[in-house]
Amino acid sequence: MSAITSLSPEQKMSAIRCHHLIKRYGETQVVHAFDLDVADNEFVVFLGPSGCGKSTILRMLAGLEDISGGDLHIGGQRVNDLPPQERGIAMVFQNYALYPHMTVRDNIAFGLKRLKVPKAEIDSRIKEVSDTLGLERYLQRKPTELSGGQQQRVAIARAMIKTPKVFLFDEPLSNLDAKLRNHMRIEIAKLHQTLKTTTVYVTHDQHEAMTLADRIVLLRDGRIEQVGTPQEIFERPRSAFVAGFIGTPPMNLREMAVHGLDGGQCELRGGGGSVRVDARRFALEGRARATLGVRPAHLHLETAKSNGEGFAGEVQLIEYLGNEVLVSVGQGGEEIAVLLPSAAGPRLGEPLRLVADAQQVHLFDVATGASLLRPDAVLH
Amino acid sequence: MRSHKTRLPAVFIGPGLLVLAVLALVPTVFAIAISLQDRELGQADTGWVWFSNYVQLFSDRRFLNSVRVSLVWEVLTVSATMALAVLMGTLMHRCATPRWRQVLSMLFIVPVLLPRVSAAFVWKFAFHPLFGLITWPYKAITGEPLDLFADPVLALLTVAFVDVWQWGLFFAVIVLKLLETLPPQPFEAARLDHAKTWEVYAYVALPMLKAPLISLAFVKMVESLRAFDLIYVMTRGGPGISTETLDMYAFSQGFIESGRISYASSMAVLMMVASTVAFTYIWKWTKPS
Amino acid sequence: MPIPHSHRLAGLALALATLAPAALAQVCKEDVRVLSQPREGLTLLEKSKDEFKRLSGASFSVDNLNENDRRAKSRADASTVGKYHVYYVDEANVAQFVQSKWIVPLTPYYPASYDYADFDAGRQKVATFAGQAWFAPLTGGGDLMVYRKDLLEKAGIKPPATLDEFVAAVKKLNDPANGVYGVALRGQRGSGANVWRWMPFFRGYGGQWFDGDKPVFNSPAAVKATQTYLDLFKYSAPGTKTGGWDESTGAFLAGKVAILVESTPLAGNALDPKMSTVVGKIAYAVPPAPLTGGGYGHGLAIGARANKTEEAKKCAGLFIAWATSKENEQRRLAQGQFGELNRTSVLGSPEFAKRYGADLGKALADTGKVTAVNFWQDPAWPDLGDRWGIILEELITGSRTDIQGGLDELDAYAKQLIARRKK
Amino acid sequence: MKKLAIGTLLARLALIAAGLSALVPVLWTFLNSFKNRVDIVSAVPKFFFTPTLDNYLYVLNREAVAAGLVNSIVVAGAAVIIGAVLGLPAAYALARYPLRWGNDIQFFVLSMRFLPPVAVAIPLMVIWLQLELYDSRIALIATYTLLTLSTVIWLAIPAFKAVPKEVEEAGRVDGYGPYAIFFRIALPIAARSLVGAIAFGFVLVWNEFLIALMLTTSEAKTLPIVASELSQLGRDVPWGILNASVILLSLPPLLMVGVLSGFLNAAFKRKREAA
Repeated sequence: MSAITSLSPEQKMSAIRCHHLIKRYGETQVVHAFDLDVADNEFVVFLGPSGCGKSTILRMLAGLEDISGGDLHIGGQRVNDLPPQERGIAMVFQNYALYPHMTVRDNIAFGLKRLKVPKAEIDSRIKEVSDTLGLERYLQRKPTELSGGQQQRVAIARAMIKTPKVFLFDEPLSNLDAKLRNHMRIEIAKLHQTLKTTTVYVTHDQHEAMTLADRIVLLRDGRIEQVGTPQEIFERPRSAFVAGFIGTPPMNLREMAVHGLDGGQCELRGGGGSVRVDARRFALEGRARATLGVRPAHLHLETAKSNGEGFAGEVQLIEYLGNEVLVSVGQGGEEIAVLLPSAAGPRLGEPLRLVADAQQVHLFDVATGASLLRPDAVLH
Repeated sequence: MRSHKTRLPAVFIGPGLLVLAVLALVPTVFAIAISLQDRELGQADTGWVWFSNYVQLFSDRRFLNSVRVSLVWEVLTVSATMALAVLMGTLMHRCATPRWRQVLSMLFIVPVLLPRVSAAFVWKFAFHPLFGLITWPYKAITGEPLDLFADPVLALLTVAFVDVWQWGLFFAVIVLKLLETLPPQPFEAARLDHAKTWEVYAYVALPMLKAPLISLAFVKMVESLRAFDLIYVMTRGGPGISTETLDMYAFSQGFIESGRISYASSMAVLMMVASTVAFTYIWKWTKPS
Repeated sequence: MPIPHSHRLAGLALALATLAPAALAQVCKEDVRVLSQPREGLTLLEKSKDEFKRLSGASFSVDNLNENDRRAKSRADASTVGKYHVYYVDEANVAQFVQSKWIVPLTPYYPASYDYADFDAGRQKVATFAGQAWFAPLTGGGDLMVYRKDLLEKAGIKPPATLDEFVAAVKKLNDPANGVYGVALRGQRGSGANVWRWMPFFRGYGGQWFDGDKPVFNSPAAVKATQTYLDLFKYSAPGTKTGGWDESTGAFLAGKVAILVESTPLAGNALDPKMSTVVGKIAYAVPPAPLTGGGYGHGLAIGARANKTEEAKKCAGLFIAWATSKENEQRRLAQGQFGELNRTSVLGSPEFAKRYGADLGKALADTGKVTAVNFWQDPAWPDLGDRWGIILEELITGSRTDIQGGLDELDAYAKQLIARRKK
Repeated sequence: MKKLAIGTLLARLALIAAGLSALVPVLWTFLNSFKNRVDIVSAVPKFFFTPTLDNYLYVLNREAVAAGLVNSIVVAGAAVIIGAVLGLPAAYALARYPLRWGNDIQFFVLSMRFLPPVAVAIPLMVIWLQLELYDSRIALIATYTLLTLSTVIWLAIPAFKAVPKEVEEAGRVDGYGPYAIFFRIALPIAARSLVGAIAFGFVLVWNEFLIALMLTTSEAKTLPIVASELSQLGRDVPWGILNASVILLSLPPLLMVGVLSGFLNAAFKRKREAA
């Protein structure tokens, strides 16, 4: 965030500040005191399961939803009561929202015409934008004659041409097939590198979020669960929810009993398994139980030196992923997933014993789900 | 959803709603007022007679008959229309290629678009005892002309036939389109369960379309109120009063036989109240949301 | 209304172009609108539109409706906006139109040169109400019994002179297997349809409609008349149960009926080879006793509301006079429109005798003696007659069987009518 | 397998019969409209005859028919235009803006259709008489506006709902106000369905009979009234002329078969995609 100091004052005008934003529909409150600062040039991704309020907040930024409470500033100006066109934003919608009755050219020019931009300038800007996005050949076509990817490019062109202070993307890639989605994602990333326009991007796809975002805002039920760089979110999830939401295959979460051991160690036991952790890393004082979180990649097969700890069970299910296999190991109804090299070749029904990498485990409060990791704990 | 309070809804809905309300409510109020008077066409002096018209109605044999005929007409045309629509729609869905569906759909819309006056005339002529295309084979075989309009029961059935012809075929197209909106999986699943074709439709497809089919029946109930044009052109309520529906009798009383518009209006008011209450109830009942 | 307007201009242009009858051409300011029922004579008139235009300065247009509808529509129009300058009225509704002031007396606006007195006396009588003439007749007359000479001879039957003989003859001549029916009656509802043919039975058996304000038609005579009428329907040609004049006479003209009693124009039609397949096989006589002849007369009257000014009334009067003029009747005679001849000068002309022979003349003269006013001469007659028409239609088509019950119902209805009038 | 084939065959025969039933009476009327009276009034139906245009010439030259045609065009046209001008914006607002009384207004609009025409026509007759507008085109246009307006609103609501909301929002982000969005985005996008809705309104009014019968006597008579008057002529029914006028009357609605069948397809395609 210190990077912004090198930018010119004009560009600095495009920071977003949300202070205690609230959205209510009648009696039900769907966004609870949302606080966020988005720096100039930053690419922020709102991530969360459906219904978490991410699109609502985006639409509040755009001016498409009323703001029920709090303040919204864009570029230093309070914009709560400004209509969309006066907020200096441009938006790309999930289903492109192209004007079906207009040609691609007219779609792109529609906003500029409203601003009474001279025709010559409109033409030159269309040329510029369509060059950038490779749309020259399609300018005279109707949107229905284009493929999904091309339509999405038109939608981006329509947003770009207005040279907005802020780009808003509302799940722009979710209507595309997997291959095209990858391709467009990379294009959006490149575009941001070139234009450096402040961007807020909404998605439910963690892969998009991780790859595109400078910072991720993880939302749940209208509240911020965690804000941070992708790495922070992945490595230091602030809650069991974040930990479970981020990362594929998902983290194993299991409630266990806490037993203090000598030498600053703790042992967590439960469901026929146990793991030893460094008690100094976690705020475990006075706790009898905690939720253990361990990613499948951070489990390995028992070796000679792993003094009795670990999870025993039989192989219940094997999912082949290529280089690796995801193996469900279970005992007494509880299962734990582990990524193993394909070469290890586990077989169904085979008894295994898994040991967690003690440096990589997470512990959460059983009731609140809050992480018990001490802030100063070092990660590997 | 709109961030800025716009007056658009008021500006857009206001005038239309105002016009509708004036055009609907003023006549309604007038209809009630007139029904409480003793207005006759061409007679300047009118006075209030309050409910005497209504009292008279219930001892008027023709009024009671017309209520009966109207009810028979509703039940007959609605059920026959729905039966024809479901049958033809299903047959098209099952047995016709897409191209034939297209052709038949076009053809089946023709009758409903015909002005009812035209439809009535076209069939009246087709059923003409001497020159009719339909009655001709009967005449050629038996040597006797077939006069459908002379028999009280046949006359009603014949007029109802024309109504069902107009609406049943049109609804068949809608049933077809509805069937086409259904996902194919249940059909395939039922077939894998060794269901016969008709069973697939009777137990799988049509139950899935229950809601739209009820809506269709509702539309037909409302439209069946407009029997007047057909009856006016084809039978004038005859023979006797066997096809005299409420609107036909009200019109007769107001215009053909006597100019008793107050008396006619009292019938119209009863009809309006009955249909509004009945349809509102049915509507709310079929659309619980 | 762009059409009359353009015609007006056309009429004006024509008047200017011809200039000669300029004095007369000013009579009409706008086209004369006529509400009528189909009459061959009026259709023929349309061919002479130019003649009327020269005469009056305007044209005319005729809206035609069948008899029942014409009555309903003319009453609806006259009682509301009154847009028609000329109404077609008949014996049954002239009283209603006069009393409601929907028409004005004809004589002041009927140019003397057209000679109203030339019309048949019987028809003048029908056109007169409350001492004044209201319409100029287009058609009228009484009843004739028309029969197939050939069929009666073959069966060895004398032309029936009494109703009993008539019924017997009908039964005997009925031979559906060979496509011949005994009789043709009218079943279609309407005071001028089934009721019209039923009334001679009713009045013949001595029935009366009213005694002062008291309905008295609910009598044994009415029951007997109805019973006889229904019995005869068993031998009536197909299609007549819901048919009127057209179906009934049509069946006769097509050779499917042996004998019937109908309005006098049938005689002329039966002689017209364009319409009739039985030319040369028929004869006429007076209706069998005690049937009375149904005296009737239809004609054109001046609408009160549409003709607001004296000038307009004069224009309408001129149209009526022209339409019923001697010249136009002669044209009708030349076309064989027997039923639409009303002037003594035409009926007595050598051309008429030459065309229709002496038989018909004699039969018409004889039947004149039994012609009577069968209906109730009252403004409420159409209302009452139509009500009875419906009940009669029900009886004929079998949807009700109780004659006395039907008459009782009519009686109750008549009392309501009287009560409403007194109010 | 064989049984199934017979069943299919029978079903197809039934469909063909139904299809013919829709067409043949109309075609027969069409044929008859080119016949001389002798060819119509024949004991055995005639398929081959010498065609004549006399019936059409007569009908088109007949003042009543020409006047009826003009009246029908003016009255139906004006009522449809008024219905569309007032109805389309109202439908749009009802479709797009959540209103407290929205559902009640929609039901009120629908309930217009529950009113029996007689119940509307009798009082209106009295009203127009008192206003001295009885038997005028204006009175008929005003009355028919009730029909067209409610029909257009009712059918246009789903058409506007089918316009993707995001497209309108894109318009807002592009800087357009609510009115501009209606005229420049919603209206053109929904145009195809709206044409269908308007066409329905037109057919409804063009075919309307009872109200016209009661509210006109001569000057404002519409074509259905003129045609029915011709059809009721008892004496020497001019069958050929009558057939010709029925065809003339039916032609405009039949020309809309294509439009309306397209409207149906669009309406149900939406449903299918939504499902």
